[in-house]
Amino acid sequence: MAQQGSIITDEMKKQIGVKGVPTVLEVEKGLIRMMAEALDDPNPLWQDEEYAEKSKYGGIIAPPALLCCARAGTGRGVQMKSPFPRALAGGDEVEYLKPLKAGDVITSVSHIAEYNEREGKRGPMLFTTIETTYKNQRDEVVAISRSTFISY
Amino acid sequence: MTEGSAITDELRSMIGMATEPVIMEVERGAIRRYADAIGDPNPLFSDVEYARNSRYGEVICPPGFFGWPLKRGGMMELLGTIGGALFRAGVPRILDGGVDYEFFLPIRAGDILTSHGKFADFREREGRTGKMLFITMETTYLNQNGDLVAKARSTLIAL
Amino acid sequence: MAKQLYYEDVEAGMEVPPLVKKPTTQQLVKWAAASGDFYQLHYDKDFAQAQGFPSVLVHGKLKFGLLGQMLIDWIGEDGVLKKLGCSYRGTDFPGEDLICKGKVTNKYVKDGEHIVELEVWTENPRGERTTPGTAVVALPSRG
Amino acid sequence: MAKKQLYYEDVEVGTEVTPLAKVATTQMLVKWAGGSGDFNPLHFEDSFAASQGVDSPIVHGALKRAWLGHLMTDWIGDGGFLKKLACQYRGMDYPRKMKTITDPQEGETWWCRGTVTKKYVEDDQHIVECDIWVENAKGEKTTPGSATVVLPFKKAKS
Repeated sequence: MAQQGSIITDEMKKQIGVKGVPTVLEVEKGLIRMMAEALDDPNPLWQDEEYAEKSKYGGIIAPPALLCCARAGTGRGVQMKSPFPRALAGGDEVEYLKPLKAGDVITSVSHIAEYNEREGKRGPMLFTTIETTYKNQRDEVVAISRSTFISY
Repeated sequence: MTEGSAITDELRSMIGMATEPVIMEVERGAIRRYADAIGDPNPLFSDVEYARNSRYGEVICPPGFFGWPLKRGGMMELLGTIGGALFRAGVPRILDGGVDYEFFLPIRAGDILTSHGKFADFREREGRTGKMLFITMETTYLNQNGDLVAKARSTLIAL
Repeated sequence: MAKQLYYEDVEAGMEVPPLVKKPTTQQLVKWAAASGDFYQLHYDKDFAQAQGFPSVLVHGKLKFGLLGQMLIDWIGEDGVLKKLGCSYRGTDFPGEDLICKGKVTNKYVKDGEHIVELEVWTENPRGERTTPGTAVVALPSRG
Repeated sequence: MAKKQLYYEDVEVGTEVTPLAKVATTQMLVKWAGGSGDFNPLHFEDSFAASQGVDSPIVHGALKRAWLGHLMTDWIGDGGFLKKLACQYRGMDYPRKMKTITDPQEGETWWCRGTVTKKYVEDDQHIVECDIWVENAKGEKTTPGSATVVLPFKKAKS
């Protein structure tokens, strides 16, 4: 839909689907604890080893928020271009396919999935959607996230 | 003990009071975050490949980092117990006065440390703004082999 | 942990027990540390004011995380969170109540899984939905 | 990072430890909170800092101590060993505010410095002692301290 005056340039379109640099994250217990503390979430599955060992997971797992953040490499290395100076996080959507366990090593790769433009109250806005795939050390996809950034 | 001394009998009875042992796991990610926070790009702290080929064979901790405790507790908890006594002694505000570390062995990622802390000493001094109490705390760190890796003597100033 | 929720316990229109939070500036700093998002808008008041905000803002992804906490508390350990998505529509400030809410919109069995769909959102003290979204969970069945 | 090894023979009493420049920003303080686990709001919340009688959030003493650790480990190289590090928190320092997402505003730069005070051999170890400190832009030593290191010895190699 690149009509006359579209803010989505050919150069920007070329970036669709281009994979960013893979990011490796060791899912350590300390990081899980820090995240649980940041959420103020006392769920024993995040922190209590004895409890978690007896659960169906057989050990500590991570809260869902651990995927889909800068720490997990979401959006890393993607060439996001916009003609506008201001940017905001628009939203996130994550599909969870496997539990994320302490000790897992996650490799994430991001790419631009799509652009959308819209006329907002304060002028034109660009929506950029970045998709990130997270795989564990067994090459299983544990999650896929779609994050939208708004620039205006 | 002179009249009005900041070292009350209650405080005096706390000399030697020790923490429960605190277990600390030394994880690579925590070392990396710590080094990043100092702005120290030394590859011994962050580059696993580089560290493997160094004489340490594994990523090591920057001085003063001992990993993260598995459970809350330790010196912060011990300080909590002394808070009331300091208040009653008329010196409720606590400032960090400094620390003195001795290092005996490198701490590697994967180590499990146990720390033991205690109140070693209270000293009193008259400062510009009134009574000052110097609290010395001693902490020792042992690794999973039972070897002493480090000792810390920290000073808190209560006023 | 709370008791286990089953597919049969749930009907469309049912509400998820709300999770009431009041993030502090300290919690935002902890979130920055955990998530690796060190954008100054979330802890440097002068920076936030230069950007036209009255004070520092709660991270959008922290609100995402809190919606996740609400759902996981609700579905129990035998439930599975399959999908969570939300939009960051409004701003939330530390020191204010942030209420996570949810409502069941649909339930069905697909490929042997007992699926429940929900509408989820966070609400500020003015009753505004600042983070609307949707979620999909799978629950165990008594059947 | 290319690393050059420092040897015991390279050092004399009075030798300067290679200085290290540091800039504390509000962002570095938040990273430090996460790295160290010290989430005292004194270091990031204006109103809390004001209630504690300091004008605005202050740099963690422990961060300045860690800077001194960085100073020493850079100087002694991979072959050296830091045996002792001590410092006192004497003066308060205030971080630079941020101008953009990545750039701090203009302002203060801190220097970590040191000089060798003693060298000797003890139990076959080649030991060097130093006075070390963090200095603010006014030249005040807000965090004075000392360090003891073991350095490798060139002759031992041949």
